Amino acid sequence: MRLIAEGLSAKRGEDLIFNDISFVLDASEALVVTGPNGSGKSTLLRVLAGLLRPERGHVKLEGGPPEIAHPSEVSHYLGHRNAMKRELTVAENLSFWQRFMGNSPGGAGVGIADAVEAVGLPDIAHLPFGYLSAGQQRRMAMAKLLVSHRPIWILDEPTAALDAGADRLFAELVKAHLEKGGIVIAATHQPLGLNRTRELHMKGFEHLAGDHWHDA
Amino acid sequence: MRLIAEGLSAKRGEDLIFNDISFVLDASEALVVTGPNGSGKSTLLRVLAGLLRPERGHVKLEGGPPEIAHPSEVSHYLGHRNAMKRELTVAENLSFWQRFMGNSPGGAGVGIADAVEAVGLPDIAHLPFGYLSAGQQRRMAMAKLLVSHRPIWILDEPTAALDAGADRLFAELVKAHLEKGGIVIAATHQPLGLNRTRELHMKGFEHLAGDHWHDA
Amino acid sequence: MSENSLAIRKFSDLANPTRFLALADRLLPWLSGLTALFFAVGLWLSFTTEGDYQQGETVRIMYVHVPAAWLSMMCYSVMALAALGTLVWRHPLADVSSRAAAPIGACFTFLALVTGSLWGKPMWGTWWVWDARLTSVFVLFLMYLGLMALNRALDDPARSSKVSAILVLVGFVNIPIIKFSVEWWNTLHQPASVMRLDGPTIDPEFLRPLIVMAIAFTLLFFTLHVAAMRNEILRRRVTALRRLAARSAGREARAK
Amino acid sequence: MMALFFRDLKLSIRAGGGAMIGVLFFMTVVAVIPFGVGPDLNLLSRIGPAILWIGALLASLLGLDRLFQAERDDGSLDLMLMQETPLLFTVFVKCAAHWASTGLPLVIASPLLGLFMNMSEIAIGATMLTLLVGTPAITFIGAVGAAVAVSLPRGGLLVSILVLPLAIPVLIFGVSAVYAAIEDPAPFLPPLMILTAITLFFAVIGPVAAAAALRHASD
Amino acid sequence: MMALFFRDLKLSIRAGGGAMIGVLFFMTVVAVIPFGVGPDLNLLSRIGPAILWIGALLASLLGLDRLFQAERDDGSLDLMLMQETPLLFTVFVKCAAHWASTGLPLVIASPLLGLFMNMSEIAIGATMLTLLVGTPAITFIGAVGAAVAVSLPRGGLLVSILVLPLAIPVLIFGVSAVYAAIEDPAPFLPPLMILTAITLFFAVIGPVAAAAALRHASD
Ligand code: HEM
Ligand SMILES: Nc1ncnc2c1ncn2[C@@H]1O[C@H](COP(=O)(O)OP(=O)(O)OP(=O)(O)O)[C@@H](O)[C@H]1O
Ligand SMILES: Nc1ncnc2c1ncn2[C@@H]1O[C@H](COP(=O)(O)OP(=O)(O)OP(=O)(O)O)[C@@H](O)[C@H]1O
Ligand SMILES: [Mg+2]
Ligand SMILES: [Mg+2]
Repeated sequence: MRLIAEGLSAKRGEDLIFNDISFVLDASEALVVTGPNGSGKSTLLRVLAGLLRPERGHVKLEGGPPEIAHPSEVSHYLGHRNAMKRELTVAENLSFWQRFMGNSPGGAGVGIADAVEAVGLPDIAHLPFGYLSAGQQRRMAMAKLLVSHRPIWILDEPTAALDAGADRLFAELVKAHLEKGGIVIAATHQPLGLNRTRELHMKGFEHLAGDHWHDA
Repeated sequence: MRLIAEGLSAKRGEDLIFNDISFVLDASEALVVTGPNGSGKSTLLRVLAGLLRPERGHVKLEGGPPEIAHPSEVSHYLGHRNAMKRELTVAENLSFWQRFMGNSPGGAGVGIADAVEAVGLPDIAHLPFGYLSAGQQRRMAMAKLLVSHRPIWILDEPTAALDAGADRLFAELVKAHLEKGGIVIAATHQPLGLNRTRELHMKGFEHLAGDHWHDA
Repeated sequence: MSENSLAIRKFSDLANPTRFLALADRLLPWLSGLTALFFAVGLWLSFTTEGDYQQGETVRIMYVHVPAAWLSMMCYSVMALAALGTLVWRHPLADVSSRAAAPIGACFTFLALVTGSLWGKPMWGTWWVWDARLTSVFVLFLMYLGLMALNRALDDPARSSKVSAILVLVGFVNIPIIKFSVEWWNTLHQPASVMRLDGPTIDPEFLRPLIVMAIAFTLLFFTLHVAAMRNEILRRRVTALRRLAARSAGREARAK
Repeated sequence: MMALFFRDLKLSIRAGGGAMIGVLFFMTVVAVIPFGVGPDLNLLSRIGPAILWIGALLASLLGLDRLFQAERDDGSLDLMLMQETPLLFTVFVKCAAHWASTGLPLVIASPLLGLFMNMSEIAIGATMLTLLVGTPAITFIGAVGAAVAVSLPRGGLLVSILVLPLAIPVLIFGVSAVYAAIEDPAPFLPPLMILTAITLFFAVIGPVAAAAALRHASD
Repeated sequence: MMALFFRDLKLSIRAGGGAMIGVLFFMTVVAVIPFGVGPDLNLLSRIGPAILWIGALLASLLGLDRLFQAERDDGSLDLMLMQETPLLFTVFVKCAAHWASTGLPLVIASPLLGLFMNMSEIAIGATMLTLLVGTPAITFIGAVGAAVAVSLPRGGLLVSILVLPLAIPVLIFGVSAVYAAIEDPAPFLPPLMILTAITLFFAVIGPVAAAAALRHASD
């Protein structure tokens, strides 16, 4: 399975954020996206996740399940926000996402208990999500990645608000996923503690004007 | 001016999060609070900011303006959330907080333009806050600290989502504030690049003490 | 490579609006001239033809009321078409067109409402009745205003265009309701007597000025619409330029 | 999909309490109108069905604007957009859950309120039936408005403005069906059928349009 | 403080049109009514005042529950709690801003709407006056509910039970005052006075209670 991005360029509002980005990721390869604030990392990830239509170029998956229309359908996306409800308990949140997302072909997610165990917070799955501390919330959002199987992980600053221990723990999770032949794309400001990863450094296009309301 | 915390302990829900924390901070001293996720850093800061009533102990300010009831009235609090409205432009947000907060005695905030300049984003103050990237938003939230004068800064993971350059920039801001005789209390997971700061390491109580239902 | 591909694309993109602007500049004088002409003839006709034996002079209201009413519906149809253009062909001008049309449509609808109720006083003895025809037109008016409000709320056109287009299409259900309300519910308002499958059933004495006025109103609509579209395009260019200026200014500031 | 349904129900019970608000507002409407029409009881019973319908229509607007905004604010919407299951279904299920938590209580409360307006048994029955058939349509129409306003700060009023005009046909046929049931000559079934047709129509159009709007609103 | 007022106004305007939206909303609500009760004009003119008041209640309910939740969600509430200026004022100003963006448009638009429902001049005048006096009360009551909603994460239900029952008396006095004005025998002033009293009462109690609730909310 290989993820191919060809000549991607994307707009935010009326400004072109980045232009003509291409890469190929094979199974068990990881891509780390770096760059200064506002350089377009999150934008790129949202394009890969199919949440933002690229101006030009396209993303496609080779050797994946045949019936999918867009790679995003076999991808996990962990954005700046955790996609968990404050009012529901952690367990309720996780089991909802597990049942709602289901598993992509070629794998199965682990149980809630194991997932919570894997992120090192076995004893507080019964608390409402809103009661958790920032880092605990982030960890639980990672548990979401485990409860349902997706070959591709798209992670936007996954280690924000995590302590040192959790950083290592997260690195382990990613390594395990890669060994199982998964693909990981992560935007980050801090080193993720992964070895042998490809890196994409966004310079930040300084918004060259790409909108059609200008005269030449 | 000196900030005094005596025998603070705080509860969240039913659990005692920390117990009997005391410290004294003189003018132009900085306290860095560290500890694993869920160890109670944010809770401590919220107690200092007067947003959470401590279970025992109290916080007081010596040599500050006489008329204030609680140190929080002369403090800035920068929490996990940025306290800016996505729909309003950055400039509107900042000028609102400037006029709403006013200045504490013994100082004056800088103008919007200068503040935005100081965090290195002079050219996008006219954009709606919601259009900014995560790091840009965090930087603008820091500009909020500058537009109105407060001698005490209480910062919860200020450098989350910031790139390397912004980290340095933030360290500069804090140093400048300290030189002006301010007090800074920051909870963080990454080194803030400040020299000669006091450090408070929270171990995290594991929720045993003070839980009435445990002793059989 | 990336640079010139970008350049090419930029050219092809801005081709539409720019060409449109040129076209508009050439078109507008003619359109406005024709409009003036038809209005002159139409008004002259409508005031020279003698009044109806039972309605008297008030029948002349019809020459304003009916075209305005028709235009109010046609304008929404134009917007619906533009919405299709936005969603299906992603044409940059389609959004401009539907945005520009909304206020004009609101004006025509308002005119139809006012003239209608002016006419209603002598005919039905009341300014306003809540019958199906009248109310459905009033709802159309509200929908125009609602769309204008929405367009103002979602200021960033890049994002709002598709969304409001969808709403325009959904709102289109109201047009047939207006058109056939007179058949479906028994109303005070008279049924269609001009736009019928089996030819008009109205005295040519009234038909002639009515037709002329209808053409005049249609021309007026297109004149206003083209002008409004031109203004909208110019407005967007100005905002784009202003944003660029701000950005580049900031960059220089950072450079030094 | 059922997971989504139950989760939304749970949320509406724990956080929103939207059901109660709706019902109470519904009652308020019914409680206030009599002051307008005065003591005249049979007039009251005559306009009763209309009042109930208007109350239901307005009540179901409450909380509608947050239908997708809440999802967007905490990032859940992103994940829903990414799934293989057509967004169409997701929207449909969310509408169903919303109706079950706000529309259904109205239907259940209507007989009681009908008694307040001293309506005849048959009128009450007819009203309840038409409400049961008709209110889903309002939710589906509302979903479009909610999706359009998903990126707005406080959609409340705007959503209602966009939704109400489209909901008028539902109101018309709902009320006329009830009156047809009361006044013998007019047949009850045809308007009820039309009402069902409208609901089915919007049950298709609504989710389609809402899904399209959500796709394009996401950025 | 004015800063807060204008900022909240700006926010409600960003949601589209601001006052225009408000007026538009009430026009829509009024336009819906005749489809229910039918075109009978003097019936309309009789229930007119009640309809306008219900519209006012609905409008305030639509945005009110988010009054403080929005502030809480983005952390602004924390900063407001920390300030030297009494929380009381902050709450009061927020209420004022909310009323200016929902209640005021109705008051301004009410004559127009009255004409649509062909109410008599005196009825229109009375309605306008009572609305002007009464609608602030609804906002203040709602503010308490909104504050409770923030303090109790699962308090949604409590809020609804809290707000509407308190609001109903306001509505009833408002409406009955209008009818007193129309039907000569009944005196107009007493109910109006009571209404004013209620408003003043809640203008004091509301912010106090809300501020208290918010203080406990912060955790
Ligand atoms: C505010 C009140 C009124 C409104 C909103 C209104 C609206 C309309 C509309 C939308 C049409 C176009 C119908 C179509 O194309 O099928 C129309 C046509 C017409 N209206 Fe009115 N109307 C109003 C009052 C009146 C009154 C009082 C009269 C005269 C008694 C009148 C006479 C006509 C006539 C003769 C037509 C042309 C019908 C045809 O030939 O198709 N209207 N009106
Ligand atoms: N609102 C709340 N209600 C109940 N318990 C809470 C609440 N917020 C936090 N807690 C609990 O209090 C403990 C401390 O939380 P706190 O946010 O202070 O940790 P922290 O040190 O800030 O962690 P992090 O580094 O992740 O921010 C956590 O175990 C959390 O479960
Ligand atoms: N919703 C939006 N509308 C318009 N412009 C946006 C929007 N979101 C982001 N932008 C702009 O796009 C640019 C890139 O944003 P993006 O979030 O991709 O940066 P980033 O690399 O993720 O930065 P960070 O490291 O701070 O997360 C920024 O300059 C920002 O101003
Ligand atoms: Mg980012
Ligand atoms: Mg914390």
